[in-house]
Amino acid sequence: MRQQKLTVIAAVLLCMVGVAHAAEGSPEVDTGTTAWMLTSTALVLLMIPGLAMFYGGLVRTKNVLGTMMHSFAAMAVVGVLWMVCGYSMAFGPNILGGWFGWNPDYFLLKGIDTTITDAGIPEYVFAMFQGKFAIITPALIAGAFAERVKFRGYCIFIALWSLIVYNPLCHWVWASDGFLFEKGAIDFAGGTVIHISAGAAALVAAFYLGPRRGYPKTAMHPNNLVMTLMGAGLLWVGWFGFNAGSSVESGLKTAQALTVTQVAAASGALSWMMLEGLLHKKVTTLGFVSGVLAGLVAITPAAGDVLPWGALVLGMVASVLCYFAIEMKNKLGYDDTLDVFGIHGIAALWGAIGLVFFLRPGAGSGSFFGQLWVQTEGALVSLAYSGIMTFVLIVFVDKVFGFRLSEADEKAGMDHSLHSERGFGMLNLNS
Amino acid sequence: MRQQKLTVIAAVLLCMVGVAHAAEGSPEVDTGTTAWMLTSTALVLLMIPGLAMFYGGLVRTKNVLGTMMHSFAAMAVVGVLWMVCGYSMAFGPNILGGWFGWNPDYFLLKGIDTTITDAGIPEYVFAMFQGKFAIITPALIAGAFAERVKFRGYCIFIALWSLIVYNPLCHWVWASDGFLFEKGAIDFAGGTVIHISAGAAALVAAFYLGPRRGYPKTAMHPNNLVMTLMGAGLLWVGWFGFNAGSSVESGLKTAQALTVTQVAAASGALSWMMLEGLLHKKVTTLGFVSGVLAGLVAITPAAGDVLPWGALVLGMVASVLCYFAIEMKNKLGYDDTLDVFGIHGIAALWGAIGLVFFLRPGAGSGSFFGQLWVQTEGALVSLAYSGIMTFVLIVFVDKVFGFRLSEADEKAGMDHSLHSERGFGMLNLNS
Amino acid sequence: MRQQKLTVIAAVLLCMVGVAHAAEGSPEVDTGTTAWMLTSTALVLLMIPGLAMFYGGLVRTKNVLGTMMHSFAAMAVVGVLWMVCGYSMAFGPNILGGWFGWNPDYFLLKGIDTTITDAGIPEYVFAMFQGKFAIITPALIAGAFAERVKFRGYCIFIALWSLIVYNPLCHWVWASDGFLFEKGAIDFAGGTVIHISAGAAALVAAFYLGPRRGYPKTAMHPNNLVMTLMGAGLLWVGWFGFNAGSSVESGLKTAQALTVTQVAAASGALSWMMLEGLLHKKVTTLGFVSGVLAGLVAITPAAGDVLPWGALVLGMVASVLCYFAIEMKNKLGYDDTLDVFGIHGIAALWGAIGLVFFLRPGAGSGSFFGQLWVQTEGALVSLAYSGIMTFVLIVFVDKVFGFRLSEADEKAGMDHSLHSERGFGMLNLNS
Amino acid sequence: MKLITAIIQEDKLDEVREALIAAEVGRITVTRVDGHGQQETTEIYRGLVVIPNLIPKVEIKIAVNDEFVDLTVDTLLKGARHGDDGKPGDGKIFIAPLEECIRISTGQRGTEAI
Amino acid sequence: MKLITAIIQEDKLDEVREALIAAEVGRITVTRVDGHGQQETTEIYRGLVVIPNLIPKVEIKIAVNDEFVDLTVDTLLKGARHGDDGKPGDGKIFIAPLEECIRISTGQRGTEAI
Amino acid sequence: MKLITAIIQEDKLDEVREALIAAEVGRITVTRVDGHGQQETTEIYRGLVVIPNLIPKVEIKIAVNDEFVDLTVDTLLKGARHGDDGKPGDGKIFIAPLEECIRISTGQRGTEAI
Ligand SMILES: Nc1ncnc2c1ncn2[C@@H]1O[C@H](COP(=O)(O)OP(=O)(O)O)[C@@H](O)[C@H]1O
Ligand SMILES: Nc1ncnc2c1ncn2[C@@H]1O[C@H](COP(=O)(O)OP(=O)(O)O)[C@@H](O)[C@H]1O
Ligand SMILES: Nc1ncnc2c1ncn2[C@@H]1O[C@H](COP(=O)(O)OP(=O)(O)O)[C@@H](O)[C@H]1O
Repeated sequence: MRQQKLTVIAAVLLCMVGVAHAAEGSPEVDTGTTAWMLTSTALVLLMIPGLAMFYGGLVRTKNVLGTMMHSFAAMAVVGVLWMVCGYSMAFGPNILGGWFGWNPDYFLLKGIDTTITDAGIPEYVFAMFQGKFAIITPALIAGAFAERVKFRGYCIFIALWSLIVYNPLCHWVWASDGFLFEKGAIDFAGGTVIHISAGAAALVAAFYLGPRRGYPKTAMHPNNLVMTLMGAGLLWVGWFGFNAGSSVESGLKTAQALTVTQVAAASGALSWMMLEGLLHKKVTTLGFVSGVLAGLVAITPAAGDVLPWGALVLGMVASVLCYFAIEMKNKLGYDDTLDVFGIHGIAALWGAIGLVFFLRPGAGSGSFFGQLWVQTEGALVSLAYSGIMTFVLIVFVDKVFGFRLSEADEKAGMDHSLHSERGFGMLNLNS
Repeated sequence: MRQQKLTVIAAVLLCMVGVAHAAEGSPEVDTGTTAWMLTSTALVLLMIPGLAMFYGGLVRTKNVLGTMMHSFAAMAVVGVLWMVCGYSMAFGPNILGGWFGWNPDYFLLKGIDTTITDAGIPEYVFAMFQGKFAIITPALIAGAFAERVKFRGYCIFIALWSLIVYNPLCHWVWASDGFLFEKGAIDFAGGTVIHISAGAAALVAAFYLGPRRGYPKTAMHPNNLVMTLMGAGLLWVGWFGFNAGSSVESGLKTAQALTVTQVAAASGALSWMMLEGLLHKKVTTLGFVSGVLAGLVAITPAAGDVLPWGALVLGMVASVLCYFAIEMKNKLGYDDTLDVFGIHGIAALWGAIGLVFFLRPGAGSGSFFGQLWVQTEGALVSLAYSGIMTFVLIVFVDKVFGFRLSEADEKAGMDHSLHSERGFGMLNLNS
Repeated sequence: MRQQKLTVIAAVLLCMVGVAHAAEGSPEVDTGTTAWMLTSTALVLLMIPGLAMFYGGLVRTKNVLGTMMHSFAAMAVVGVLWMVCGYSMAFGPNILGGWFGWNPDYFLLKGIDTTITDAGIPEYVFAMFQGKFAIITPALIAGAFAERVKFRGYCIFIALWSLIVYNPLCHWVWASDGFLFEKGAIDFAGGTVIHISAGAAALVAAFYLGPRRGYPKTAMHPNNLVMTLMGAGLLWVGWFGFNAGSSVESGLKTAQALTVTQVAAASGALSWMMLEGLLHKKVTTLGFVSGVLAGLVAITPAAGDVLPWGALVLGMVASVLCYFAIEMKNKLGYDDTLDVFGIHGIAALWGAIGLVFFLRPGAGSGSFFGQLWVQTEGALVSLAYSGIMTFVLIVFVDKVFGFRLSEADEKAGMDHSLHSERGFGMLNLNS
Repeated sequence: MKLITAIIQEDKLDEVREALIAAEVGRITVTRVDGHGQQETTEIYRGLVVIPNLIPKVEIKIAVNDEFVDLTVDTLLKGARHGDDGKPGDGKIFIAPLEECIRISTGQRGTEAI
Repeated sequence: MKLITAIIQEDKLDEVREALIAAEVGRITVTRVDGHGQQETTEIYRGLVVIPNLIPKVEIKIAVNDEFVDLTVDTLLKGARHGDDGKPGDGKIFIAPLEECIRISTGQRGTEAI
Repeated sequence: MKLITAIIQEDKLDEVREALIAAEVGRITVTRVDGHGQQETTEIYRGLVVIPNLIPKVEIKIAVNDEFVDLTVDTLLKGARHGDDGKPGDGKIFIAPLEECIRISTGQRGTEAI
């Protein structure tokens, strides 16, 4: 099946794969597009501390630093890996039958020092922008097993996960010879690659690692909802880079993506607020920011291809679905601590499939059902591949290096037992 | 009276109103301008969490979440409203004798999917940038009645205020057929539209809703000045988008606006510091950030049209005026809790009128007194319209839905009584 | 000695010095470059609250506001000074035999209202971008004498330091007629000008002012490592503006700078993590962020001229050097409270000199040893000049205005004794 | 001399303070504590209902001379109740013996130092 | 009536609470404190070793009728120990006399109010 | 055995600790509290002067054997005073009877457990 509309990123990359640009005849830098892509890179980077704050505020006081370190560590571990080989695996030409890509020139980013892509930006910028996505995805998963894993095991896990799960998935969906890309799957800014895969990994991890000691009987209050709110604010801002930057241009598509991102975030929040207002007569701040996230995740795969009113509906419905998914989790009793599956997984599934209903005229392949099927297929591939591989990796890491924290360390808290520090020294009189 | 210098935004819009651009012959996208406007949109969005932190840090511990939610809720409520009809009301052509505008194409933003404005940016970007202003304005007002209003009433109030006060005002000043715009009023980035109107609304609300229980006898300490400082930092950064973005270009005017913004913020802070140093022999951090805000607000209407030394003076004087305005409030005894009028109202009045003394040669209409009068007129219109309509709306919301919190709920704190949450769980041993 | 590769900034400035551009024939604005430089200016500004949070979190509870004010005050004091005369001293043509520069047109920034530089950006933008560097440098020094200086003395000190140390150094290295610039010293984004000079000043200040009461016997715990982490996140994001903005373009050089910045930050963090893991079997969050900073500082002088694998090594080694430098400090027993020399000084020395090993082919002067010597010379000049002048200034300020806090005030804490405020009101029951 | 310790609800602190000041019992020490008694709480975290746990409370300590015990207790009782009949969770008052009281600034001891 | 005050390690709060509930001692007040006893701490700040200082602890206060003192103390002892033999730093229990106890909501006094 | 409770100014904690250690009174429990006594505070919030309210203080609890009471009190008095004559707000010391003291790790009781 061929389709007219390919995702923008891939179009940009078409020429990058295979042929190495000689200096002569290479495209000119477009300073405006470059400026926006640089900015987007910074904005997506801002999401990592944003996520650290969001997650960090939701756990118990004794685990605040350990939880924030899950996000930060991804910046170091995946940050280095991406530059060494991740970019090559994700955006090099197919090897091993298309499992992932490889381009020796991309190893250590050494062959792209002066490459300008057809989009008019230095390839470095594209590589760094994409690198931020690679960083944030494993950091998202960490919410599923917050408050109960070893730091060393975690670092090894995200390194392996990034190599074995993320890079291939990214290759399939966004590289021009990736098999899902070729089928015409729409995943503008990473609903499938990022949120569904993180959600699936989260679910598997939560089941394999088991609940926290005392869950769900003991109340575990957020230590700092104020920080969670701040983090949500930064996430919203950073998401503009995430989605609008995924247009790899600074023009109409970018503007469309930014607009629907803003609309879906607002409508997701409004929807969750109204739902809570109806059901509990109270609106919680955690509910509000959960709605923001649900809306943002849902619009992520769709950002380049739906109209504002579609974003309004996508966001609204996302919140409702996530709300009940979390209710369901509470009934089932597994401990996906910060609801990574309940929010990222569910909203991204909804967004990736639901976007078909709201496509801008002309977007997508010609046929509605064709597109619906391609979208579903992409989502299922991501769910299955990430789920299964995560299971393998987690068992491996757990058996070989140890993943789950010992009971004594869990009780003492990660900050003390893993990092020998305290998040809020001010609470005590010795600081 | 015709004048040479029209505000930049309006110039940009001239062609947008009335004639719908056909695809052919429409302006080219300027990627650089688009990049900066996208960035500005993100920066202004950053001001909302910034404001939440600024305000949130100043109230008592039991109200921190409730206060932050006032800012965040505006992102959801006004965020959705703006996309539905706000943009149309503000930037559509005059209807109802110019009370506000309307363009059916702007409803749900459905007719601007591919429009490029003469400034070389997709119209979506302009709409989103303006939308952030619409969001922040009601959020500012919330400081006046912090710690004592119902959440539901608040949401309804800002929705109505946005529709009935903000959109018309924005239309009058910034739409090319707005009556204040036609008179040549200078309001570069929203001194009149945003800060004066918010200040007037704040004053009316503070009087109508009455003081907090115990005010002014009981000491009410800020729960987190550290967060207030962080928030002030984000506001300063975001204000670069606010003011420099209001040039709707990425060039000389933008650079001028950014420069004077930086200068006025620094000089406002310096001036407040020195004043406190003189009067109290101590410099407070709250004073410092109040000075930053005073400087930033004062330069907002003037940012495109004054020289750096003018910004220096505008900022310095703004702090002095605000300082004594707050002293006055303390004497008068009404409870504008976070000094919305004392800072935003006063500094913006000063900026909107005072800018006439520091105009760049060639800026403004030919005559000094002519411009002075136009500025004063604009300020008075905003004061009066916002003041009166706010009064009507507040009475309406209070009578019909309830606005002021019950005494018991006020004592228990908004976080508990309205949101069933606690901002700083870490203070207690159950988290 | 002439060399081919001059630092980019200087190249940009070449035409600005001496000849005033007439309106006709002046370069066109490049909207893309301007957009990125505006963004960079905002990003570097974001580093100031970032630094305030980073430093603020590390001191004791009673000094949190006072410490944050050290960063914020620089925004007001140096912010105003830079606009009044700093830009002129730094980027005007040589006067007094090249001690610093002066251009009467730059006084109060009054003569550059419409100047466009050859880089295609309004000169205002360049002036503001550089102004942020001038602000952050003295703010960095404050870490050396945290928790024990008077606010008034501090303000006077940074004002003088900015005028007498920073502006001349900046002139020597970055102005086209600066003597280090003419020798071909590579200092892409301010390793020499900013971090080495701040490090040297810090060392001198720490020795002259003496340790805090009780140091090193009494444990002094960070009051809020959570905030330090947030601050580190903002610093990382802001550093993209710092380094990539220093290319004064929006193109290949910018992309190269951004890439190595990201790589060095990640590798610095990874290296510190692994070192701590090896030595203590625990990885601390403070160690992590120290590694981020070490990597970022080390890459600062090198950002435009090394390849990604060079950045990897620079960052890795920087963390190791800083780690042991701090160990050394602990043995020597002087109280450079927040390790300004140990991190900024050491990492910048390493970066400024070590970059010679990793230069991109073609970068730098022809000869390896020639460049090595020039780099060393630049570093030594900065160390010596900043060290000696800081000593003079600190003695002067201490004798004339008082710099060190009285013992009673130090015990009571800066927040109470200097600012009459409390950072975390929520800890007490009266807020 | 007695040491009166009252554990009250957070939202009653202001009222209790005002009542005590009106009764001319001005000296007081308060602490943030968490407690568990009869009171049942309903808490919601993304829809999950959790077992009652520690609830934030305020502890008030007042050292008084014997003749002031009744006045203080009565004032506390009045100020700390929710509604006229009180509600579970309104708190507890404990009275313990105090052997000595010393004002640090002057070194005064006993009843005059309280 | 007695007032039992126990200073325990932070990580033992949950276990102690669970043990007390199992022993049907449900009423409790806890506070965040810092203490210094035998326990030696090792703390690292960018590699610097510092002298032992105040260590974060949790203080538990339980007012009980006399016949419950032993049960409560035994439960505390069991719940608060690290390992079977205990470790330095596990804490202290203090028992002080209590003269009166009043339930604020009802005004009940004495043993029935505890 | 006695339980000595001292409410002191925040800025005196280090000095008091040092004095106690010098007097070989090493065991201690401290808590962040807020209090109101004689001390008048001046507070400024954007220029507004407010009535004196609760002031942050530090509470120190030391359980001692009877023979150590005087030493401890004297040390506290010396360490906690501002200037030689003391100032209002320097704080209060309360002494209450203690019936039993138990070291959790060993189960030791009484004077040897203190
Ligand atoms: N016996 C007790 N020992 C210690 N604290 C108690 C005791 N009884 C009550 N408290 C404290 O008083 C608070 C309020 O108790 P409340 O629920 O009103 O008491 P009751 O259950 O006796 O009616 C509790 O949260 C707890 O902190
Ligand atoms: N005599 C005492 N007075 C006050 N508090 C004490 C005393 N002894 C112990 N504590 C408190 O109990 C905590 C744990 O003490 P621990 O080190 O187990 O006691 P010990 O040194 O007697 O074995 C200490 O941190 C301190 O808070
Ligand atoms: N009678 C009392 N009951 C409880 N706390 C007291 C009492 N007297 C003093 N305090 C505590 O001691 C602190 C310091 O008191 P201070 O002002 O020095 O006492 P005084 O007013 O007796 O001179 C107060 O803030 C309060 O916390």
